[in-house]
Amino acid sequence: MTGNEVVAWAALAAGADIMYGYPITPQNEIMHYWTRMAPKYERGFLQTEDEISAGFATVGGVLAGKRAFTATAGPGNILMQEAMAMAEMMRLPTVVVVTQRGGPSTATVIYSQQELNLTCFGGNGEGLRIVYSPSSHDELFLYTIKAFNSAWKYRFPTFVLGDGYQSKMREPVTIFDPEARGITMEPCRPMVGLSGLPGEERDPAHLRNTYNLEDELYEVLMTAIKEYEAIAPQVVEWDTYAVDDAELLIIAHGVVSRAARAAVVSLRERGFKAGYFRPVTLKPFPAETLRPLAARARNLLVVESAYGQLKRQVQAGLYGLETPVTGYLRPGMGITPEEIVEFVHAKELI
Amino acid sequence: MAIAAQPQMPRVWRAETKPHKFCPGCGHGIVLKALGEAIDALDIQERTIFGCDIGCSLLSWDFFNLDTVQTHHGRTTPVLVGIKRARPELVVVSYMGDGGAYAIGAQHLVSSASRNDLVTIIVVNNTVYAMTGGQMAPTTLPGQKTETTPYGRDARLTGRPILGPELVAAIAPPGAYVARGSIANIVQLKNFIQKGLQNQLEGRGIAFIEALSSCPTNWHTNAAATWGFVEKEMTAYFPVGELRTPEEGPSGRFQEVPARGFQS
Amino acid sequence: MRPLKLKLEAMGIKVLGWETRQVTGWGEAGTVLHPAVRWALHQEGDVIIDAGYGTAGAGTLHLLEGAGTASDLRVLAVINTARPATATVEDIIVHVRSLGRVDGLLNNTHLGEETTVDLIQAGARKVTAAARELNLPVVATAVMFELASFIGERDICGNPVRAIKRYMPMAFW
Amino acid sequence: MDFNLKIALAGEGGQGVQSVAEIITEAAYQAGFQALYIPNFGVEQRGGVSVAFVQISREPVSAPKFTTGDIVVALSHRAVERVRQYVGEKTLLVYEVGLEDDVLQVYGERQRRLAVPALAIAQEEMHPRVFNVIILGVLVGVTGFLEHRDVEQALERQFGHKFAQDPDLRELNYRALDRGYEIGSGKREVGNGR
Repeated sequence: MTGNEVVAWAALAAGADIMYGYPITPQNEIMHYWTRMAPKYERGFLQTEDEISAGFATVGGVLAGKRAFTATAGPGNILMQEAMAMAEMMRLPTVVVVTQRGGPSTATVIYSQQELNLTCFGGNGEGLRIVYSPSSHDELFLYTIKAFNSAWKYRFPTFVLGDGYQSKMREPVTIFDPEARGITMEPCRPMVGLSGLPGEERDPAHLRNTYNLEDELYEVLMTAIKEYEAIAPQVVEWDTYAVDDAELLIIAHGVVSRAARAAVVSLRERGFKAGYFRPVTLKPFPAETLRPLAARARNLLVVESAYGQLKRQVQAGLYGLETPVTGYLRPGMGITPEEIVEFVHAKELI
Repeated sequence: MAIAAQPQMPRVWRAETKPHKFCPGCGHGIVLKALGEAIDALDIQERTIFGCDIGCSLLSWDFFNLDTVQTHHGRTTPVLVGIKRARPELVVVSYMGDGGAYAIGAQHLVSSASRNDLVTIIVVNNTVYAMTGGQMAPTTLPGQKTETTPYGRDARLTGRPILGPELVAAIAPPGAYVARGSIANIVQLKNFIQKGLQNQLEGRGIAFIEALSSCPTNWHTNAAATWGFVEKEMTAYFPVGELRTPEEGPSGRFQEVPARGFQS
Repeated sequence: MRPLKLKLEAMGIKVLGWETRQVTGWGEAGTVLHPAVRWALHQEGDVIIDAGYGTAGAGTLHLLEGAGTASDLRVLAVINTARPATATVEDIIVHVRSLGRVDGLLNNTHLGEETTVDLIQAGARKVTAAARELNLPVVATAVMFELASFIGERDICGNPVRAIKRYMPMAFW
Repeated sequence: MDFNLKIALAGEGGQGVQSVAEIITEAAYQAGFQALYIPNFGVEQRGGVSVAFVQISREPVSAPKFTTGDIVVALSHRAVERVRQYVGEKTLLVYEVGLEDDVLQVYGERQRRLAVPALAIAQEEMHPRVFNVIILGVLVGVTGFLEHRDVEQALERQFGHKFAQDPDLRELNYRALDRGYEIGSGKREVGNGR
């Protein structure tokens, strides 16, 4: 099936209660499949007037205690950030599936990895989010389910950062009932509409995102930041291949990591000591794991369909290390294994 | 001990956060009193969710013994629509100023009206952006001085005031309830709001109530001039009354059509 | 004034206004009025009203009960000729006329820490010239304590000097 | 065995290249291979040349697109030019025979190629609508790694609802598949996966 179909099935399997959405390519088929399935499984859907509304309605859905989600891309992701900033401030477990397309502006409806910055750090805040970057349909399924669990467990807005290729390509996928695999869905609890007469049997829930004093905001933020830092080791995920003796470490995320891995296989077949590292979570970023691997390598190559968005994260995470970092940076372009191998040789990285 | 007669607070008001922090002469307290009385009358405190916007309306974030969420500027209706769609048994009240309703959040109002969302929207119209210091609002009257129209609003350059209830009445499908009340008639205003809540309880459609209100702080008016502006100047432009009852169809062009689709 | 409220109160001045922490979302910027402000003119003792700037000018006083009838209320236009909008005699006249009721001018020409005696005196000349045209008195020239001794009791135009300590830098704006 | 077959198909909208890609991907998956198909979607899909990328492998497929195809199919004048970037030295270029001049002009005599008289067969022997199924048959024939049964099942999945309405259509499609298969199997040089 296509990746968009995978996401719809994953949301269904995760027990998502309601989706709010607004059409944008290449995300549309997530809504198409969801709206076909939703009535059969008693799930909700609302097509809103724009992504601002879709984002805020998702906020409303989680406030009401439901596993609510939305999906978007590109310019829609920009509009979505307003509501996600509110979710970040108020610790609301929203789930957003992003299918990256070319940018900036309308650009292409096809594909890119240019929404990394926006998804990890969008909004007027500190980027207290969880961002998963799957690379296959099996992972798209798994991490969409996981996104709901991480969101509700840790209470930070959670994103599945896919892309147009993953949305549109067809490849085999195994879908499953999470229970059957021993995955227990994190329970949801409402933040408004609680039982009991407010003011008499309990205090009313008075939820706000506005504060009066610098100090007051600082305290709220630092509490959230410390919690984020505390949970980061539990959340952070990565994938490696042939890293133990790697002289060249190729770093990529999402669909591009497939090409990076294939390039490493191809280089290894010809006797070159290449290895591969993939951050599965872009936020939090697995810098601690990457550091010793990078320190051992002679060269690092960051490969991405963007102009340095991942590379910047890598360099920030490895600050102080002397291993040179090169980028094969192709904003908005798909990347094949052959290109990477060719680049490695052309730049004499190995 | 002699106690001065205190006006009765609605039951749903939260005593711990009173007296409230609105300016002297502000209309918010009166609108929130009308809302409180309407909630009391319908006995829906336990299942009502109150949402407030940015602007002076946010000062009501801890006003009631109601589960409350303070949202972003113009975004209160989408949040509450999101809640309502997820939990239809709840009663949701979306409370905001004219800037949130008619400028930055206008698309949400238009779309909620078209969808006949089961939400009760209350818009406090005081003709200015008050929290930010008295700039021109979508409802500023032609000729009215504000901080961004220091020589008076020139309708040729900045348009005419938006008629919110008229807009909603024109486009909302049958089942909608639309009215404009005024703080100058709290009994009528409470009645309108109560009907608006009732409309949601009965699942008939959207309820939209605009309340003409006052902002002496930004109008720089004394009590007499404040009331004069609300009762004479504002009502001349914004007529008070019910614009739509649930039995009526939209005032704009509208034709009831059966569901239809493409021949397959 | 909100950031200064507690400090001024420690000096024995009663400040009618909210403290920042009391009002959600207003920060230093909101124009929320404390109910006591409405009755300010009914307080005992000297009452100083900072009406700020704005299109309403002295019209802001409408918010005070009794402003129209208080016999000892005086409205002073505080002029800093170092500000571009009131840098010339003509501009001062236009500005003061736009304010509505004004009973006198106060020369408050300064450039913060960089204020000089010459600057204050030049300001005094402009304000005095404007006052003559407006047929209003100049009630004083305000001089920070550090410079007051260089000017003496009267400025170059003969207006009385008021030595002042500047608190507003401690306010947010 | 190292087996990673890369096929790019290009044609005008309506020529059915995406259907061919989808069916062959589905058939390969049913036959136990890893398969990945991605259309060249986007603005181009309206009015532009429609391109489909298919990869079939024993191992999970890596990047969704590729630099050079093992087989590249061009079904229209514009497609001949459009697929140029995917055609390498060893690529087998499959094309409608009517495009012979275009192909020679762009790729020269030395390009490995297979001209298919699909248009004529469809129009004269069958029906214009099975044009793409003939091409599908050619691909199955030329690669030789798929059983007839797998392809027929995939055809059923794709067109079963139409076959149900008009049983003659099934027979027509199967004939088109066979006819293409004959042409393709005569040129079997690549993708001997089994």
